[in-house]
Amino acid sequence: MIIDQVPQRIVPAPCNDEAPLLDMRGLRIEARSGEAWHVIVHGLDLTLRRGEVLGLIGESGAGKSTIGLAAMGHARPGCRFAGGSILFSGRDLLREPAAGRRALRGTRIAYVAQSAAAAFNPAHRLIDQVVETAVERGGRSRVDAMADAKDLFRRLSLPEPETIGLRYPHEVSGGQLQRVMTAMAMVCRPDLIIFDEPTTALDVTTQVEVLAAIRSVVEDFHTAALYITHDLAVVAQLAHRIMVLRHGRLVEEAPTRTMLEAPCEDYTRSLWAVRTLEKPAEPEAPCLLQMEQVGAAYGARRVLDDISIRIERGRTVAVVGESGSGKSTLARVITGLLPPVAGAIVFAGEPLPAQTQKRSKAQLRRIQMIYQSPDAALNPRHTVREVIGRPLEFYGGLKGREREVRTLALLDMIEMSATHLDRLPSELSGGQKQRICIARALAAEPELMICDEVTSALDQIVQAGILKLLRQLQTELSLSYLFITHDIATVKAIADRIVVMHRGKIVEQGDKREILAPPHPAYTELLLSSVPGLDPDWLTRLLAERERDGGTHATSWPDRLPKTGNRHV
Amino acid sequence: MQLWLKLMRAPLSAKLGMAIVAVNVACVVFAPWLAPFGETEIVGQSWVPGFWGADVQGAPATWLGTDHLGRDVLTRLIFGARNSIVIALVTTILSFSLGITTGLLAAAMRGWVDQILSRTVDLMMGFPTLIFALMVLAVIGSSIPAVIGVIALLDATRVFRITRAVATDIAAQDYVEVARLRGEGMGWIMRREILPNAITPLAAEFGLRFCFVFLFVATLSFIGLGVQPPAADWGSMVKENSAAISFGILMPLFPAAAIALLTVAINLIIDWTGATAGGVHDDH
Amino acid sequence: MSEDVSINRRHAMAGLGLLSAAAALPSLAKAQGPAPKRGGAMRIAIADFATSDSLDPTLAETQFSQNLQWQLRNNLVEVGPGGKLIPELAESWEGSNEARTWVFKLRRGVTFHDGKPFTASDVVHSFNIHRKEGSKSQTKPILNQITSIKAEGPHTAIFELVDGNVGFPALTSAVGLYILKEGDTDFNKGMGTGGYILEQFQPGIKAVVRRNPGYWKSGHANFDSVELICMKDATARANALITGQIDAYNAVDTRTVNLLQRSSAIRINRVKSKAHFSFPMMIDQGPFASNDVRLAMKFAIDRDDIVKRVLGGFGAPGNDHPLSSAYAFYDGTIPQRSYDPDKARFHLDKAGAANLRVQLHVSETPFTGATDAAVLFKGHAAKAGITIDVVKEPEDGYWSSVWNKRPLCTSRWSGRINEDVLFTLGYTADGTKAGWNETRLNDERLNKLVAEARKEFDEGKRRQLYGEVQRIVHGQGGSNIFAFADFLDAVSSKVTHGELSGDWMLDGCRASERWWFS
Amino acid sequence: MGSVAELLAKRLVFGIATLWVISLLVFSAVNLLPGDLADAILGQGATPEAVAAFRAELGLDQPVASRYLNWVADILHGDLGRSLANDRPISELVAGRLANTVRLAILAAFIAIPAGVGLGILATVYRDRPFDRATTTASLIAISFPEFFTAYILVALFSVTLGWLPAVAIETRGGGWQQALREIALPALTLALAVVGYVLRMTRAAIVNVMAAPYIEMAQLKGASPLRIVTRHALPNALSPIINVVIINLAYLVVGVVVVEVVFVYPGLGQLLVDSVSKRDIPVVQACCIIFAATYVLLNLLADILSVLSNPRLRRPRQQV
Repeated sequence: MIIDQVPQRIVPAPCNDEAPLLDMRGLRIEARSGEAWHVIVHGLDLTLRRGEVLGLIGESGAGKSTIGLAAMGHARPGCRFAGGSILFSGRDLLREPAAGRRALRGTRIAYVAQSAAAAFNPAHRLIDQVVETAVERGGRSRVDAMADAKDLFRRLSLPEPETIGLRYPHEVSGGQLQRVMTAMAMVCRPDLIIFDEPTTALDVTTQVEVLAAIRSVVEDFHTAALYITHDLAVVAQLAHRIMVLRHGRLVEEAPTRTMLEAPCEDYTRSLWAVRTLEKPAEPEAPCLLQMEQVGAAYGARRVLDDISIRIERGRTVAVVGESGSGKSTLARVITGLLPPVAGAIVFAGEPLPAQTQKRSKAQLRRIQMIYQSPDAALNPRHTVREVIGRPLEFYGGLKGREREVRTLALLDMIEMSATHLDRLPSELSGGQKQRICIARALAAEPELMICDEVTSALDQIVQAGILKLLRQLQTELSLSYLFITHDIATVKAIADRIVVMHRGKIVEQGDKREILAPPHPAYTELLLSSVPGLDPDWLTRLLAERERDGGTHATSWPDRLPKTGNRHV
Repeated sequence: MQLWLKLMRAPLSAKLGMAIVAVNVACVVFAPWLAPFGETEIVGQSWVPGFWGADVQGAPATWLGTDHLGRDVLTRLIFGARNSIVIALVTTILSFSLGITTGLLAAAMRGWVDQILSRTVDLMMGFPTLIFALMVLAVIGSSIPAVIGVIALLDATRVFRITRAVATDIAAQDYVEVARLRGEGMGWIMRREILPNAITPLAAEFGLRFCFVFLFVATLSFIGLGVQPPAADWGSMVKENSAAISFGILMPLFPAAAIALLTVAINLIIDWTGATAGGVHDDH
Repeated sequence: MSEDVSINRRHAMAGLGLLSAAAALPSLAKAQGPAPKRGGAMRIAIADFATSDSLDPTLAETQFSQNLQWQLRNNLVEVGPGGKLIPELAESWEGSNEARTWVFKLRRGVTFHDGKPFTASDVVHSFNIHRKEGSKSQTKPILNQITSIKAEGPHTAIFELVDGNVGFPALTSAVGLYILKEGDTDFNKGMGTGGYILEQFQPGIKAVVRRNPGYWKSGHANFDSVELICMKDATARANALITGQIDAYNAVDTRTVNLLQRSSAIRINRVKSKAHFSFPMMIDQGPFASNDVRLAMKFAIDRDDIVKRVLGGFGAPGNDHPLSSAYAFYDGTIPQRSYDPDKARFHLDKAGAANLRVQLHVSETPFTGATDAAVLFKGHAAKAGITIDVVKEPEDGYWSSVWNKRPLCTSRWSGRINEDVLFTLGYTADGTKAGWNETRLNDERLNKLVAEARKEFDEGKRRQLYGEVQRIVHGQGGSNIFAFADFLDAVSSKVTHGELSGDWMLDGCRASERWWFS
Repeated sequence: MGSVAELLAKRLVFGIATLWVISLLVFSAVNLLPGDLADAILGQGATPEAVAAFRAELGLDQPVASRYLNWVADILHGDLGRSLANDRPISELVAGRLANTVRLAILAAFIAIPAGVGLGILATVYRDRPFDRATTTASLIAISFPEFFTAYILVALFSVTLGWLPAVAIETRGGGWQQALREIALPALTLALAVVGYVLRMTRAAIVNVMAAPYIEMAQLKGASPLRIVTRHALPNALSPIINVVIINLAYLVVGVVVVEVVFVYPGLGQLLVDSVSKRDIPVVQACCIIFAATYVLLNLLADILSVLSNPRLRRPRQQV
């Protein structure tokens, strides 16, 4: 156990007297789009002292990752440094020759990437990658470095610390990989570690473990860190100080507690916009879709078991669960892409044919689906006009002028305009793309919309917009939603009923208020308690609580569920 | 206009490539007007040097000298561009039509259609290309349409594999699932959903396959199955005159250089369009 | 040569008239030099070969196997330079009974490679291989005239013929009629009486032979060893000779002849041949039934143009009959037919066949450049108002499915041993039966003339008879014979030889036996 | 390793099926060609009588199906049969030539593959620098020269002008292996030049493809040198396509060298096959085609196995704990 008897976290104040470890002055970075270069970081100043953890927070496009990489003197292909200085313990990385910069990397400045699964080389064993820098460039013996790595594995509470390094990346779960990567960063005892969204790709239950592990080693070794994230609640658990960035500019900078308790800027507040939404309770309504003891399988592997769900007209059922819980499979079963092996689905009083091909055009029209990633769900070669126009033509037989009028009406409904008609998806923002997906679904005049993680790829403020839009459409058109998500905040904002799923089974289901209020079954409890709170002491308190409740389950849940994070579908 | 701007901003290498291709296209279109002599006109002794040996007595005024029958090499090159490029182009278009259609079908239908098509292609690829061509041409006779047909068929197997690989990835995209869920037919899915997104890597492949076809036609000419005399094509020009190389005569280098230049030019353009990563150019 | 051999001169001379035959062109041929020298390893590259080559004498032969056969084996009679008959395993011969009975006296003291003495029963055996029932031999048709072969003692063989044939001794010099050892069935062992013994034979790759130390011909088979190497590519052959990897090769690419001649280390042997190229018309088919149409076609071709452009000038224009000046009874008095579109038009109009349109079937199988020749012909004929559609046929299977089947196609004839064989096969009713008469010519007078000449011992009368035959073919035949090709061999200047024989390339396929290193 | 064995078994079964179908196809194709062996060998002198006699001797008068079945029966007894054309055992005809073909392929591969992969790696290390541009352009030129022309140029240069190497590979007797190597040098070099360009370009493309992966950026951020990034971090993940292109080129070196064989008078299988097709010598054609197809099938199998072995994900599929 790494979290010992510290009930209340004591933040050690970084010493102010010594020279800053990292000092960026007027940093300007440009990126190329087509033939032109435009500025993406506008003269940023940033100071980091030894042992200090600085949180960088902002939405996508804020330039936070670019700044993180700049701290290592690295610019991604298509980016370039255009001005300013980056002093790392007195050396200006921008004026240092390539070999000099390289000498610092890995040894004195280390990097922990967002997706450990992608950032580990699939061709080599973990231990070889962990000790590579120490052995090749740190001048340490392999035996020594390996012993150290194993010690770090132990400190980071990885299972089987002696042998886990012998595995290949694909043999280790996402949360564990993220900790191995932290060990890799640590092995040379760097002065500075850049954490670039290290927990974003993880399930909430796993995220807790990784956060705890990172915090413990950073504190143990008194390492300075830049912690980059879009989630304020997460960064609040680690950072001494937080900088809010937007469009490559500083919005606000303050010590963590100050930032949370009294943000100066409205923008900062909008970063937790979704948390403030809550759908009021609604009365019961007639049933639209009923699943009775449905089971599904990929080949011999059973992925859904005994699923009974009821969706009412004009209401929202939220399905929550971690990755691998079967919630997306549920959507495939309803749409007929994965015919069930057991049970029945009744839609509007009629049994629904199991396979998509067997369903009538009308049946297909009445159930529409919206996907997690609008990028993947929109054909990059089709304009908005084609995307929305096709279902109008296909189902409604609308042509020419009629179709145009209806398309414009739909665009208006999703708060977009005629100017977008001839754009390709690549010319739209993420939120706009998701709205187009919604419009395409609406064009079919459906009764049930299946929303598969529709907001999880979006920034908070955009999420809030989409959720509001969906709620509004529901009231106007009396739509039913099956809302699949892993995010409890979203659930609160949109759901009437909640279904909690785990390993292909329903753990618990019921009215939203009922489910969100204790007592919960153990799994629901774990899921709900792992959602970070907007409170710097949340993690400390949670760990202490779990410790008190008999201990081991806090850290061992993810290890007992090795499949999380690695979906084999 | 946008296209023009894009072309103007292309790197030097791509511009060079486009210039060479433009010259070749001009030769194809305007051969009779560009060529100083007739295609089969004999203008002098065989293998008379061109501009580098203008002082040789009795040499006709030719830029690149004469070939083994005393025909003007420049003229033959210009007319040869016609035969070589048109044959290669028609063949490539044919092989792509066939390969793309079957490849898309395999990717979109999956299941047994995919199995049958893929296994057939595997089978065809297990057979040495040149030998296959030789046998088929022996059966049906070596006319230009036959050569085009045979090469197109052989090449279509390669196009099939690439199309299938690219299209299988695309067919797994959500937007294709959206179309399936909407109830769209297979034709629409292949044509409107998958094809437009597969076209970039396939276009890159088109350039490369065009070059390979070009070389293959030249090789067939070498064996005596390609373009028949007295029509000019670059492959046969190299072949007919290659004996002269051993005697230090440079003439066969010109058609060979023409082949190389066009190949390099096309690849420079492909490199620029940046789609090179799409292809699995797995053979010759 | 062969000064130790006595010939029954009367019959040899009278029977065949040896005055002309293949003549080496003086400008290129090497004059006869000093006596042959022994030694050295000879390497000859040969263009015409097949992986199916074998030493089975009944199978059709490529130049490669023919050269190899004559390294290993002898005939009864050999054709020397100038078409002269030279006694080989037969010391002399005599015809009697109106040339129906032929007695061959065989050479004594000749042994096979394994030491077994050569006797008359070997001769009987060797001929019967071709004659036997169900034989696939191509020589069978010309041996059908034999009614019996008898051995009279070990050194006399007697042939009885159906009908008189003064040219019979010459026939025994034919390709395929090698003398094998009696009882020898594994032909590929190469057993024979020849100047070399087989060491290695890889069909389609090469053959290696070493000198037969006990060879009976003096001054022949001078090399210690000879390697025959298969080389299809003309450039490869030239390169190999230039770089000294070989000492001689056949079928020189006409394009590079002049370039090769620049080198002092290389000599080009140019020999007039008997081989002709033609576009045969079947006279019993369609428009070609009219002799005016045939004449129109013959006037509508520019022979000189084809000789120049297809043969690179290494050949001679043909005159619509199959004899070249390399044949003994070539009639030079027949006026050379030349390109005359107006005359062609005249004959067309006469036949009422203006705007004639015919299909010419062609492939490169008969000879390299056949397509070129056809395309040139098309151009020439267009000026006479004849439209020729050139139809490309596959090279494989050309002889079996196009030649002798299509009314107008492309053909090549290698030289034949004498006029009798040539005309009998190619132009008589018997030839039609044997499947060789490609024009279906069936002229009573011609049939009679050929039969008469066959029995005529008097040379002057034979010349007369064959002269008329040539005129008939020239005037009424369906053969549009436009060219005779020269044989072109390239040899290293280290190689010496006597007068060259012109019935085949490489000194009648006997270079290994006749040449030596200087 | 279970998956490897399973894959191997599956591919092997499919390979054998392929060979069988190819033998069937080849047999019917050759039978479809106009004319048969008797016509082809007898040529212009193929009188009906001679052809009929020859056919009977060869067994060509038997029905097609029974000839095929006889052939299959012989094969199952391990007997490749005899050449129809010259009655030599096919195993004897083929063995020497196969050895020649393989010898040439191996030498060419020894030159081309290390050179192609090595230069491809260097081109990625110096990506977009002059070295990269020079090698990629040179490789294009090498690819775009017809093989026979490369051959003639090499001969003109190394044999005719410089006199270093023999112009044709005619197995001069004596001289030992050095002489043998000298004779095979130019054909091998010609083939190598044809192949090296592909291998180089594919190696480069495969590595460049991998260079966009996050773990390459990670390696940069760990401070690895460019050479180490390419060789240690990128190359192992690009092995599968590289193995594929190498194997396909190996197959090409075995089955696609007819032209080089002709130009250098090199007695390999390709010429035998072409010649046998034109002579309609069906048993020999069958044998050659089966050898070629088997080469292709086996090499592909090898490529699959190597790809699996080079990829830990496939080599060690994740066990369900």
